[in-house]
Formats: sequence, C-alpha cells, structure tokens
Amino acid sequence: MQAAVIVFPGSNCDRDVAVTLEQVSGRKPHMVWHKETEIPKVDLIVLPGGFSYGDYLRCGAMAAHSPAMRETVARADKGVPVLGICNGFQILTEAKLLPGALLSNKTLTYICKDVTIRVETSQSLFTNAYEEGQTLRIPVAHHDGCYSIDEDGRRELEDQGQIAFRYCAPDGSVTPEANPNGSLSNIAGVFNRSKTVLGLMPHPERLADPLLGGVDGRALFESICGALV
Amino acid sequence: MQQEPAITDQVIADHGLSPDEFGLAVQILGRRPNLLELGIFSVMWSEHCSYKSSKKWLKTLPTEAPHVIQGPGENAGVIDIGDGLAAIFKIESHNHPSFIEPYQGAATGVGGILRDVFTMGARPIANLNALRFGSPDHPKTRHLVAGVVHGIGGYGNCVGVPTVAGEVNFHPAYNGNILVNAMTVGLAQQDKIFYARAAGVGNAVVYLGSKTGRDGIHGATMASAEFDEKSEEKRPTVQVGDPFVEKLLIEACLELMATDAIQSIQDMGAAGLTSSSFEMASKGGCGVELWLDQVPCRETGMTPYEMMLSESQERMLMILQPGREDVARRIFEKWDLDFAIIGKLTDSGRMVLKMHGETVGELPIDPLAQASPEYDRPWTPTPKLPLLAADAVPAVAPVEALKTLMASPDLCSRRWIWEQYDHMVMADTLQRPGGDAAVIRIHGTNRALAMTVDCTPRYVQADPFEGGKQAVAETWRNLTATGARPLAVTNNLNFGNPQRPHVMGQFVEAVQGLGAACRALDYPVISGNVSLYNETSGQAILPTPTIGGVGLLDDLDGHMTLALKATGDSLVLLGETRGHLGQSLYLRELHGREEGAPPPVDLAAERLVGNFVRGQIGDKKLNACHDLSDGGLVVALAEMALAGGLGATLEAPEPLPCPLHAWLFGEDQGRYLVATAAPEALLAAAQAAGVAAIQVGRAGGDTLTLPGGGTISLAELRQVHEAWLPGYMNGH
Amino acid sequence: MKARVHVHLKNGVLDVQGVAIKHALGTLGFDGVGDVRAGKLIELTLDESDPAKARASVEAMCKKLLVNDVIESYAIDLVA
Amino acid sequence: MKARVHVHLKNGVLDVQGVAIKHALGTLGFDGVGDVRAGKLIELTLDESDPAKARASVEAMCKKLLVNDVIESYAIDLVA
Ligand SMILES: Nc1ncnc2c1ncn2[C@@H]1O[C@H](COP(=O)(O)OP(=O)(O)O)[C@@H](O)[C@H]1O
Ligand SMILES: [Mg+2]
Repeated sequence: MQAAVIVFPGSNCDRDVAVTLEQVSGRKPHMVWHKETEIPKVDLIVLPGGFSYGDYLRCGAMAAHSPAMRETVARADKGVPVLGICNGFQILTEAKLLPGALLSNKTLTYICKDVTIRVETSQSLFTNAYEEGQTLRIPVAHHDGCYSIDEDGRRELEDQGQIAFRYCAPDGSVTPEANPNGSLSNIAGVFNRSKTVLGLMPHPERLADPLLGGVDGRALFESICGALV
Repeated sequence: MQQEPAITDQVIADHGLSPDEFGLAVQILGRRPNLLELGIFSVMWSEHCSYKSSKKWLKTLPTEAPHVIQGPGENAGVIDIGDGLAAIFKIESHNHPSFIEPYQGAATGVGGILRDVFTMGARPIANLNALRFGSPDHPKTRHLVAGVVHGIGGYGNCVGVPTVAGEVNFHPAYNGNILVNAMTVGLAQQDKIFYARAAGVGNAVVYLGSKTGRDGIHGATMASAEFDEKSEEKRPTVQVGDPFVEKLLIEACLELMATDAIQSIQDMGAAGLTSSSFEMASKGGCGVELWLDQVPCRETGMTPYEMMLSESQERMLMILQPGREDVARRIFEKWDLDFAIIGKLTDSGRMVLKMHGETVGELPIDPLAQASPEYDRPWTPTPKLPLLAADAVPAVAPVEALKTLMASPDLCSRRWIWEQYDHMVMADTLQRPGGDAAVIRIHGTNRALAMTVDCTPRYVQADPFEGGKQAVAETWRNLTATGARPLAVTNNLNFGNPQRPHVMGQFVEAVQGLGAACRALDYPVISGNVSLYNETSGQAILPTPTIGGVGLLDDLDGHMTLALKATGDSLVLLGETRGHLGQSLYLRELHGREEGAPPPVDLAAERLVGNFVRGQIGDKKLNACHDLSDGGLVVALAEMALAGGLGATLEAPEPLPCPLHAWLFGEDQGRYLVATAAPEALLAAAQAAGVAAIQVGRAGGDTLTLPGGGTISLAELRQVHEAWLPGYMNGH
Repeated sequence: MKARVHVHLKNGVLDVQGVAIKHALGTLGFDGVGDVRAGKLIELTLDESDPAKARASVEAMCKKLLVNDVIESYAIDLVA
Repeated sequence: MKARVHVHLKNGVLDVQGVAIKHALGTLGFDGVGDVRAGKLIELTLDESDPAKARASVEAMCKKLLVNDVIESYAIDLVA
C-alpha cells in the first residue's frame, strides 16, 4: 500500500502519521507539499492533523483551496481513498468531500486526552480490522471538534451508515458525559457516501505504538493496508 | 523624517540610563548620542540584555563538564547525548508582559524560547513551563491563570511542539507580579549546530519572518514618541504572537540549515534588531551596515528608532555565505516567508545605520558591548531562621490532613491545565504530564530524554542558599526517579529589585546555593535567564530561581513511572527521615503558618541515594518510584496510588524517629518511595550501599490506609484531588 | 473603498461562544440579557471604487473563502 | 432592543488572522485587496427599551467582559 501525505503550512502531525503508515505498510509515504498540483499515483491520500494556516478564519478553510487539495478532490471523485485526521477532517468538510462542519468545542478550550470511541461499522476499508461495536482508546487533541450538521444531514448519515465512530463510555454506551466536545450524536468520525473518504477527530496514529501506551489506533491503518494490497 | 528631539536629562532618564552610564556613552561615541543611538545604548545596557546586576554572580556558576558542548553565552546551551546528537535547551521568563496581557504575554514567551532553541539548529521536541500566580482569592488571579494557560497552549499546540511538563504555585507574594517561565528542549546533529558569530566581510545580512511593527517598544519610547505627532497609530503596542509564522520559520530555518547557506543566525528576541545585530557583530568581531529602509515594515512612517527597538515577534536575522542568496530565497519563498537583505558585514568594527543612503546613527560595536556596565550591588545575607520543632506543630488526623493537602492549590491535580496543552504531538511522549519528569523518546532511537522544571520558593524565601540547593536537587531527583541520568540544567532567576540589599542578598545566596548543588551533583548550568525588578509598590515576589533539568535514558524500556502496579508489592522508603515540618505545606495548609528553616539538603546523601535508586531502576528491581517533596511521604504515596489506580497500606516503623505527623508529612529532602516485589534484596542492597531504607507498607486494594487506622477510598481521594482547579476556574 | 462582512452562525447552529458569553454576563450581574450571538467581522480595503463591482467581488470572496455556508450566513456593508 | 458590538484590534496591533486571510485571498486570485482586519461581532438582545440606558449597560459589558482593552477597541450599534 503506497500512501501520500499532503503537507500544508501549519500541518504538524504529518511526520507522526508517516511513521505509522511506514510501520504498518512497510513503505514510506510520499510527502506532498500543498503547492503541488500533481500527486503521485497512490493507493491512499492522507490529510494530517495540525493547524493549517494557523486555524485562522475557520479550521481547514484556507487549506481546502490549496492546489494539492484540488487534485485530492479529483482523485477522491475517482474513488481513491482519502483519510483526514483532526485538521485533515476539518479540511475535508471545508472542501465538501465530507458533509457537516466542525465547530469550537463546547468547552471553548483545546482538549488533549485519551477518549473512548465506538466502531460503528466494520464494513469499510478503514475499519474492517475492527469489530462493529468495539471500543477503542484513542487521543483527541483539538479546539474545534464539535461535529455539526442539520437534521436532514444527520438522518442521511445514519441511514447510509456513514457514521464511522462515536464518542462513548468505556462500556460502549453513547452518553453525553462521554462526549468531549459537544459533537452532534457523539459523532467522532464520518464517511462519504461510498465510504472511500473518512474523516475523524481522534488521532489513531498517536496510539499505534506500545511504547506510547496503546495500539488501538493501529488496526485502522492495518484495515487500509489489508484492503489495498 | 521625524524632527530630532533634544536629548534632555528627562529623555535620558526615560531611557533608563544613569548619568554615569550616559557619560560613558558620550565617551564611547566621542559626542552626544542622537535619539536613535540613545535608544540603542538604553537597550544594550538594560538589565535584560547586559545582566549588569547579575553578571558578577552568574560567573560563579559551574558551566563545564565533558558532555557540555556550549555553555551560557549563546542563544541556548548544548550538551552531548551520544550518537552524534545534541540536546539544546534554555528557559526564559515573560513575567511582566504576561501580567499586562496574559494570553499574548505567555504565548510570545513560548515563541521566544522556541526561537532561541531552533536558532541553533535544533528541532524543538518539548516545551515546559513554570508558573507562579497570586493568591487564588485575589480578584485578578483567575483571569491570569486562564489567559496564561490558554496562551501557552495556543502557541505551543499550533507550532506542534508538545508541552510536556511544568509547575504551578499560588502565593500572595505574586499578586501584583506573576511569573511565566518557559523552557524549550531541542534535538540537533552535533555537526549541524549554528552560532551567532558573524563572519565574512561583505556577506549579506538577511532579515526573515514577520514584518516589523511598533510592538512592545519599551516604555521609554513613549516619551520620545511625543516628539512625533501624537497619533494613536504611533503608540507602541502589546506584542502579539503568530504561532503559524513561527511554525513556518522553524521548518524554513531547519530546511535551510540542512544546506551550507547559513554562516550564522540569531533570533530577534528582546530589543529585536538592535541586540541581534549587535550580538552577531560583536561575537564575530566585525562591523555591520544596516539599510533600515529595507526592513519589512507593517506600518507606515516607522522611524529608524522604532525599527531598531521594535519587539515584533517571529523574526530572525542571519548572515548568508557568499553566493547562497538563491538557495535561501527558494526556501523562504516555498514557505511564503517575508525576507529582505537589509545590510552587509564590514570590517569597520562599527555599526552604521542608514536610511535612504543617509547615515542616521553610528556606534562602535566592541566598546559598546564590552563597556556594558557590571555592578557589584551591595547585598545583605538573609538571617537564618531557627529550626521548627515537630512537636511545636499540632497534629491533625492523617486522613483529614491528606485530603486537605491533596485539594490545596499547590498540590491539587493540574489536569485542567495539561489537557489544554497538546502533550502528545510528535508521537514520542513516553511519560505524559503528571509524573516526576516527562520522558520524550529521541526520535527513531531506543533512547529518551527526561525533563522537568522545579523550584520551591517558600524554601528560598526562608533560606536562599538552602532553597537554591533544593531547587537543583529536586530536578535531579525527579529525573532520577524516571531512571534517567541527570546531565545539565538551565535556570531562570526571578527576583525583586536588586538595588535593595536584602533582595540582592537573596539573589547572591540563591546563586551560591544552586552553584553548590550543581557542583556536588556534576550537573552544570548551560543556559538561563535573569528577571529582576519583579515587584509592585515595594512588595517583592518570593525569590524564585526556577531550575530546568534534563537527563538521559539509555534504554527506553528501562524508564520508570510513579504508578503503583502490582498488588502485594512492598513499599520501601529510601533516604533519611527526620520529620522536618519547617516551611512544609502541612504547616502552611493546615495551620496557616510559614515558619522555620526549610529542610536542609545534604548533597552527599542526595547523590548517594539518587545513584542507588537509578541503579536499582536500571537493574529492573523496582516496579514504581517517586521522589518525596511537597507534603512528604503520605502525599507521595497518594500520588502513586492515584496514578496506578491501586491502593496501599502504610505502616509506621517502631520506634518512630519523630512524632507520627512529622514522619507522615515532613519534607526531609533526598528521599524516594519505591515499590518492589523483592523487598529483602532491596533492603540488603541499600544497606550495602549505606543508604537508609525501611519497609513502610504494601500495595493493594482500592483504599489508602494510614498508620493509626485512618482509611480513605481512592475514589474519594481522586475526587478531592481533581476537583479544586476546575472548580476554581469555573468560579466556585 | 472599504467593505465590512458580518458573518453569523445560522439559526439552529449551536453558538457555544454566545451561550458562554450570556452565562458570563449573568454571573457578572448583567441581567435582562436575552439571546447572545457571537459572530465575525471582516473588514476589507479594496482598490475597486465602483460599489456594484466591489460588492460583487466581496460576494465572491464570501462564497469561496470567507464564509462556510453549511453553518454561516453573512451580510456585506460597503463603506465609501 | 438589540445591540451590536463590533470588536476590532486596535490600530497597530498585529492582526495575524487578517494577514493570513489577505494572503489566502491573493492566492485565490482576488487581487486589489489592501488591508484585511478580522474582528468580532457580538449581538445582544436586551430587555431594556430605553436607548440611553441600553447603551450604557452595553458599554459596561464591553469594559467588564466583551472587550480586552489592552489590544481591542469597540463600537456599539443599537438596533431597535
Ligand atoms: N541565570 C543564568 N545562568 C546561566 N546563564 C544565563 C543566565 N541568565 C542568562 N544566561 C545566559 O546569558 C545569555 C543571554 O541570556 P538571554 O538574554 O536570556 O538570551 P537571549 O537573548 O537569547 O534570550 C544566554 O546564553 C543565557 O543562557
Ligand atoms: Mg536569543
């Protein structure tokens, strides 16, 4: 599986995700600068976490217009899988590759801690190595992770099985207390219609190494590799 | 061109120059300076840049060791950590700006120290911060805590450097004068370290980064601004940080440093263009000519004076190798960074400032730098306080005392703070905030750096010499508790007005104390920063020599944590317990008294116990380890239990060396509490090594049971420990 | 000429900041405060001097970058 | 009645957002854009119906909470 990681000015998890991708796939991802209009032929495009353009104006708004994103949208339309983590998720919504928007956390503060999320479906190339209903411990680190979408949009996500992960209690129950940022229906990650694009606020690449205290995030990358060999 | 004001005594005073200093300036120039030159003298000879009150004493600090590559005198200190790698670190204060505008003050403090470190070729890998606020019930405190924490996170999170450790104290002495000390640790290749020593007549002087505005031009210029038309725009303004530009600067500088284009480089810190250009030229023994009309400006009509004194953030100055302008240009343009060639190096030994070809100022560099004043300020020693007898302190029921301490502002959980800091970005954080020291993997290796910041101001106030020793020893202990080998320190000396002999005395004795500890522990000082005049209306802060320590772990899976892990593990207390309650938190939090001499630090014993503990960790003989500090034995055990989610029973030895409450809560130094599955072996090894050791209980259950039978559930303990800070910040 | 863009969260989109401000005002003893909405104000200086043209180009900027129509609505004021 | 508070950074205070927005507009091909300033817009619904009284209390809110007078300035519009 050969991946490309788009690097925006202000991206800061590009190295972290590259390390995990290489550990899992055995291949170094191409690091593609946002000004590139061409992206090498790859099996997966990753938009990393960070603060593209300082999160100024709206998180991800300016990055969504970069040349590399125009190419990413074109590839996504052709069915090339795209994964957006944290700021990458925000960029995907700003680029309209994913529905909804990410607003400021209900706490109005930045939140960096481990949370529990529930795998809502294993029927996707991003989650096939997980069990449906499985709970994962994964860190979040964001200021604007409150997922928001209008009622029709929410119903459509539910009906189409486009909700990938939900914040939950350790026992898997989806409760308001388990919702760190106020996201609608505890939504932590969503797919596009064809489930070839995934955006999520938690950072699976940060718990994919036992030395860092956990490996629950690793299977997400293993899912992709498994599906894309 | 602004009309030139007369250099009156008032203007000179406004620039903080004494009549003698002004006389010296005239002597050096051979004429009276114009306003621009006066401004330059005033910043170059300011306490901040010249260290005129502290230099004499800083020179007494030990700064050398085989592993020290660069001691004090550069932007940051550099140590050898093996495999051709170097750790580069420094701490710096941003106290006053943070009091004026807590968010921006703290944010720009972080930005400044990051630049000091990546200027030298290091990729920053961790930030730490030491914060001191006024009393929680002071009306300003909540707002200041919120702003400072938000600012540190806002900046560090955005640049993508994890904020991994720190400390926070509350004390009325900081009501009008909070302390914000920020430390950065970076990683570099030993053969790719960059210095500020300019060389190469004719080489281009390049300005990189944000445009120059009227930010933070110090108070003195307000007066001089009046000679200009008094428009709102012309007023100096608070420095605002742009972490986004900082991130671009880090990446662009590191990318350029990987080429051979840079001859020397220097961040524009305090007194921006003036001190950076002076430092570079004087270190390199050359002259410099600056074309100020080439300086990228944010505002119209900026005068040479304003350009030279502006403290606009996120700016760098570098000297390029001849013919390398294009390499540099390509990289700066890739990162969309403003840059300009604003001058050239000369052999004149003078700084010549030109505006549209016309010379607007000219100063000799070395005389000005060398002649910078150095004072031997009168000082008086701090009177020693009597030892406070343990039985002069009433005993409180142990469990009640523990609950009160664990919920007190200085001991309660800091989770509310560190959860606002991204402490995991870069994916090398092996020990997150909450332990004795943060442990950060050296990327791509099986080794790690441990780091911590510490100071116990109430001890320093009571006895600056012992307090100075203690601050150093506590960092050494914290690093040791993770299994790391302590290598070197940086220090941030925060004191009051040095022109008051007893304050100067605190400074002198504290420096002597920390020097003594660094010597005894082979733990040299490689960088630091001094912040004086921390007082409002005559009330000085507690003397606060913050120490930042860095240590090395040669084997990752050797690193130790404080969390209790296994039911049945025996608890062993290492180090001598005498039951010292003077200046303890027990005395302050339960009896409202700040009395007596602080606990003395026996440096020989410190070293002996610490080396023993590190050896045991290395030999995998321990399952948990925590050093004893504020709150003594019981608080240490409570922290270990909470971290592991595993209870314990504490048993007092017969006979007790001191009253029970003193044994439980005394703050004797040089002690560790460890958990082990093989207590006999450990006790035997300790005895062989001449280290005091006794078994004091076992791990297990979900409660903490104290001698005398008092018991508290971990759940309740956790609740009181976690509740205070969020509760306080939410206004109840 | 100058243009001012007022950006509001659409009705129905939870305005956490507005809620927080309202709450804070309450605790500070300001009562009689009903709804509080927090929005953005973006001021642009334009070379364009023809109002119609200026408005058109600011409209375009809003659609393309300044506003996210999923959650935000906007209003443009031109100030000569 | 309703009040609108426009919060601006004081002149001379670096507006990091404004700089970034201006840059982004440039790369999107919107030229002829000079200065860009990003500010806040806070809309309050007040029970108070007397304009003078309303303005006075909003002034107080600005001083106490809404505005950081170290770096920000503000203007109040009342809308009946
Ligand atoms: N307390 C101290 N102990 C040791 N070195 C110090 C101390 N204070 C300042 N220094 C050194 O003096 C030099 C100048 O300090 P500073 O002005 O803070 O650096 P910068 O201008 O890069 O911020 C630095 O090399 C710093 O490490
Ligand atoms: Mg410096």
